[in-house]
Amino acid sequence: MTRHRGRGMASINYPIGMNLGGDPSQALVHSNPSGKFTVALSSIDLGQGMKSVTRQICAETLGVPVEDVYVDTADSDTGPHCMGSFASRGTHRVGNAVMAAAREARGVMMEAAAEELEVNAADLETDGRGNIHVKGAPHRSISTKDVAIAAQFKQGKTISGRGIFLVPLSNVDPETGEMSPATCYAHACLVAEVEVDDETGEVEMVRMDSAYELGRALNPRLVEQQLVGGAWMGISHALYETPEPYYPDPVHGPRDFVEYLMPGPGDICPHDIAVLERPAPDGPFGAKGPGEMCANPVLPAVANAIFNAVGVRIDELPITPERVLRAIKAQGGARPQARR
Amino acid sequence: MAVTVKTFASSNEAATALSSDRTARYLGGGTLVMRALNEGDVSISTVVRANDQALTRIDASGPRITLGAGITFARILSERDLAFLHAPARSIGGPAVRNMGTVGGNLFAPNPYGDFAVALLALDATVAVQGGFGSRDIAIEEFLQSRERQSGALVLSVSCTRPASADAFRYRKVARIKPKGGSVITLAAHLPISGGRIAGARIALGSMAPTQIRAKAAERALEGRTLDAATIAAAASAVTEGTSPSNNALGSAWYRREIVGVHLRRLLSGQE
Amino acid sequence: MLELRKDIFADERDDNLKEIGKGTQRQDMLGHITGTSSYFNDHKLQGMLHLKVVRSTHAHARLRRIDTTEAERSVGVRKIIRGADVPVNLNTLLSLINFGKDDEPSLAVDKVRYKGEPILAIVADSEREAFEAIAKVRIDYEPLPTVFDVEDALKPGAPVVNETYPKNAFIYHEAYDHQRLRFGDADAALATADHVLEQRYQMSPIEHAPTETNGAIAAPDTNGRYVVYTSTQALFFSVDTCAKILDVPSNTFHFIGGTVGGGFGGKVDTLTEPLAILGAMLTGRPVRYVFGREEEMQYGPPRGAERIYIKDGVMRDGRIVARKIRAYFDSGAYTRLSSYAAVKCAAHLPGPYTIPNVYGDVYCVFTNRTPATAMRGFGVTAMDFAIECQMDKLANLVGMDPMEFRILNAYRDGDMKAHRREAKNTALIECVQVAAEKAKWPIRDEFRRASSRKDGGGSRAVIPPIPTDARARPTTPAQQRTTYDRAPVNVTREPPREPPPPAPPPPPPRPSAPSHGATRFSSVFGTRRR
Amino acid sequence: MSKTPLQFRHNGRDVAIFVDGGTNLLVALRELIGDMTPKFGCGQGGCGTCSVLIDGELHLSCLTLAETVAGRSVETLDGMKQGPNLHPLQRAFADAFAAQCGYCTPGMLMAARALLDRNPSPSRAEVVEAISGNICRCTGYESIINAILAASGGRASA
Repeated sequence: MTRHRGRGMASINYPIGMNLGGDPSQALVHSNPSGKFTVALSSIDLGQGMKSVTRQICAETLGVPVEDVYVDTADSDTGPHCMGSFASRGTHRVGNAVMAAAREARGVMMEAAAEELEVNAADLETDGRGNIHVKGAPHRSISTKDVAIAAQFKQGKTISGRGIFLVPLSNVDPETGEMSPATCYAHACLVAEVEVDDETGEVEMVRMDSAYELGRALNPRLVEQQLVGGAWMGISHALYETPEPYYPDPVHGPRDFVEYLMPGPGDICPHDIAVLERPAPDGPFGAKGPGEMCANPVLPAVANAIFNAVGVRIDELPITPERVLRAIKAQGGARPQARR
Repeated sequence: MAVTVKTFASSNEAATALSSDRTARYLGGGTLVMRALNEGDVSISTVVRANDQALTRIDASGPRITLGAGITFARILSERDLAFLHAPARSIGGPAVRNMGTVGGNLFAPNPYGDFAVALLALDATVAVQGGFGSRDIAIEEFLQSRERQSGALVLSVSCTRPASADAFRYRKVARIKPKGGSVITLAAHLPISGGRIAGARIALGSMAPTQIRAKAAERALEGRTLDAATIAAAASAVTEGTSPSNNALGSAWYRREIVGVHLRRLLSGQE
Repeated sequence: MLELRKDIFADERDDNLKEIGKGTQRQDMLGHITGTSSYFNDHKLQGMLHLKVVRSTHAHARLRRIDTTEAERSVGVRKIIRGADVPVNLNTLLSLINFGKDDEPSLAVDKVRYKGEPILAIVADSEREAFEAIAKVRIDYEPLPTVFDVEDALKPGAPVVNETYPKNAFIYHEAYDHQRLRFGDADAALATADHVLEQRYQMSPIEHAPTETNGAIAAPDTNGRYVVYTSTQALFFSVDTCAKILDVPSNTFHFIGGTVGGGFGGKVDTLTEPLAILGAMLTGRPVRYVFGREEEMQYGPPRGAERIYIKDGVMRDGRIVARKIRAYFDSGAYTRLSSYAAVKCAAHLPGPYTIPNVYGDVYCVFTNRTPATAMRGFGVTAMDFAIECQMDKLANLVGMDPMEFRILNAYRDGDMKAHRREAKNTALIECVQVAAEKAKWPIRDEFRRASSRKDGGGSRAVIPPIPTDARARPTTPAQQRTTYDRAPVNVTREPPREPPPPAPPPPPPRPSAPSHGATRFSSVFGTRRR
Repeated sequence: MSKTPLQFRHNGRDVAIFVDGGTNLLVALRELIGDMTPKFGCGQGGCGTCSVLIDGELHLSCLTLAETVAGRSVETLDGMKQGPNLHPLQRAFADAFAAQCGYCTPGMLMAARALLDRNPSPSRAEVVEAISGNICRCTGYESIINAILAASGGRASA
């Protein structure tokens, strides 16, 4: 028997946003005369879906279809200030700024609609399909397009809004470390199953099961992209990656994608994910941020699964076949633990 | 100064151009030379090419096969007559690299590349080389050992004898990444059987020395024996003799020594 | 496969929304699948020049002489930029938020502090011509002693990597060479714990490896402005950093980006923009500076290495009563963002668990390697690895199921966290329960019934006092190391003598082997490999 | 500096350019023809973002000496749409959310097309093999594999 299976788990939480120096982001939202909205940001889409998620947040807040919103980012001449796309802050901070801007724009839009329908703005609601109507009387309705035309050419109103979301600077107590590092936390627990070859130290991922709590999955498809990709990166961090394979000795650094090890399309394993949503009181529609934390539970879960499989603890990353093999040899062979 | 590209109709002319210019490199599939240019290797200022048909010819009709140096791995994979070389050919790069990389170029590929040459070494291949003063055949082992000195020469073709049976030639590339990864170690074994016993055993290893090498102690352990568990164990325990693996980004010398016997045993006993 | 567990926390959500919660197609998908999404490098400018940097071949050396005579004459060379040409050739990224001292030149002047540090920037008509000129630069180095290990770097007499921080550690609050976290009395609790487990963890650096490498194209624009196409992850961070380094008002620049081929934290450092703009300023032509892959891998900033020591006290019933952590962030030669990671890391302690006594010291250390930066999970990923491996070991030690052990110790609403803020909106327990269910990992009923919303607060909401001497305690790294680094007599399960605490006062006397038969062991050295 | 004239078919259209000696096809396509769909990822042959089809075969444009495509046909993602309509692979990638940062997408689509053009109904293992030279760091691979399988299924049923 040279191959041994084992399971391990880990649970984590993750802070959303950064606390140093204050953490602001701004957004501007405005309508053109056809009732189509532009969101101007200087935030970055690295693939995480910044453009898409802020688009949905804006549409929901305005009460218009998502097709009527386009997010333009990032241009320092037109996009207002944003700290940047890092620290899991995008959805939460930028999303909140977009919400604030969209709320202000919606206020003007409803006022303009009220003037056209000759009712009180408080009595109006949006149908999410591009129309504004009197609550309880859907036939007394006006399209956002007509509202935009009226606002622009008749009423002289700008259907626009400004938004900022700022988490103010948190002082850090030098002695105790007392601070407000973040406003909310995402959570996760992940179970990894591995197969370890006790003659070569090779570790193969068999499967993963996980639960991630993200506040609100604003777009489940985007969340899935992040969680699947992030967990893959977790495997990669756990078992493969480093630009300094002999750290702290800085030798034999990889120079290309053959030498820099990352699992390929033949190394992926089934990953069954459950998403939990406990809305953050200060999140846009309760959202936190899935982007960073998704990788974190994988590393220890894999290490713990290796212990379960062959009885060795590898406390150094990455957990290379060499480290596993050395440990197995040091303990005189694999010692499989109780199957889980 | 830009790079000068010289394209010749015959390999003869190309070889002459190559041998007379120290800054010249021969462009095969591009995976080595173009990469060097992209990365700013200014020691290359002339790129030599040849459109010679002979470089892309395959002669696989008889027991002795010859592959033009310009034959790509994809081409090998498309030839049914070359089935015994499909495993090493498939282990190179991804599909695009296999469409580009050539048999000749692989002979010059440094660690962790050069897996096809490991297979050719186990097959006792002969390398036909065109120098400035004519062509000659060199045993692949000698070619690989003197590779540094061959850079001014043009490889024309590689030939070897077809293994007597599919079972007689085995190949394994140990990589961290699937399905395409750099070699931690590469093993090829040619075990011709004569009268039920191994005759002319060849074990070749990649990434176990600065160039591809033969594991001669393991060959001796196999020679004249039947391929049973005891013989395999003897070969596996002898396989590190004479090797001098290095540390690199894909694994350490220690690790390579530890696993090469395991993998040789698995290869010879038909294990996964 | 992704499943939404709408049944959990349903009472806290309004699910009656129109756009939120829908799997709407990405706004950028059509651009991606047609190849029309526009990345920084997808701008073709007339007369564009190419910038390449000359990088140090030494990890630590004085620059005695930089001779560019031959390189200046090389074909196609438009400009060779030296450190002296950079208007403000000293910066630290977080100076924009008043955190840390300027410690890093754009181009090294007197000294190089890591292999690959930029010394010159060469602007030429083509990349090839820039490479040819690089080959003609002559640099006379005087090699200096190097330090690559974080703990070695903190030892007295270690080579000084970065003169801004002569002790090779970032200075916090102008007082300490580390960020502290103090909550309760960890030493006292360790003294009464049934088991004490002390371990060492190490994470090597990690490269972001985005498929698109870092880069920027800068071009003179009308009215004295410059347009900059950039791969930055933080547009205004980059704008303001460039304004500072180039000493011009920030509205000199029109930065355009926002569509980036992967970042993962590796595109915050604004490494290419200042030199590309300076090249454009000095030549009046568009200039592109894009990292090659080897540059990206070896000289682009990685996620820094971390070394972590954890010492936990746990009771036989599974309650963790104390957690002491000492962590070192390997910042490389300059600060970049590691100083912040250490603070974030301190706040993260002791992980998502309610532990009444927590003690943390987190160091940001300078070594002669490529400066580190942020990466996905910054400040937390390695610590979570250490904590969760430790949790698995603790569960093993007390004979508990690891899932149940997590639930037992999980933080809950109303608990006081070690950074002295109340835990709210917690959901760790539910994640563990659901993961167990999905993985068909049996846990007992009482743990299946546990809730983040129940049984928190109360006595768990109290901020426990810290030992009165803690504020005055002179905790130097040298003294602390004695706590953890003493090689055990026997690396395996001998009950070792308890190491002394980091500082006075002396701990209460303790039996050499616990009378209840529990084990104490340290594998700090036993886990050292290779 | 002397330049070499070069003519080839680019997405079905004849193009003529002048290249410097040593110019690779990726630079020629992007900087001389203005086709930005193939991307620079490494210049080493390791990432596949610059993948193109040369006479229908998958090649890495960064490792292809530009003048070697004289008289040949080069296809990039820019030519994949069929008139105004998306190619079935493009539709499948969108449906599967098989793009995040999008940088590997052009190369992935070319690798997928090279596969399906020869093997209209590949197995999962064949799909994995076909994209093995392309790196998706986001990743990506599962949905990309699913997209390619879906596109092939779509073809089979069409």
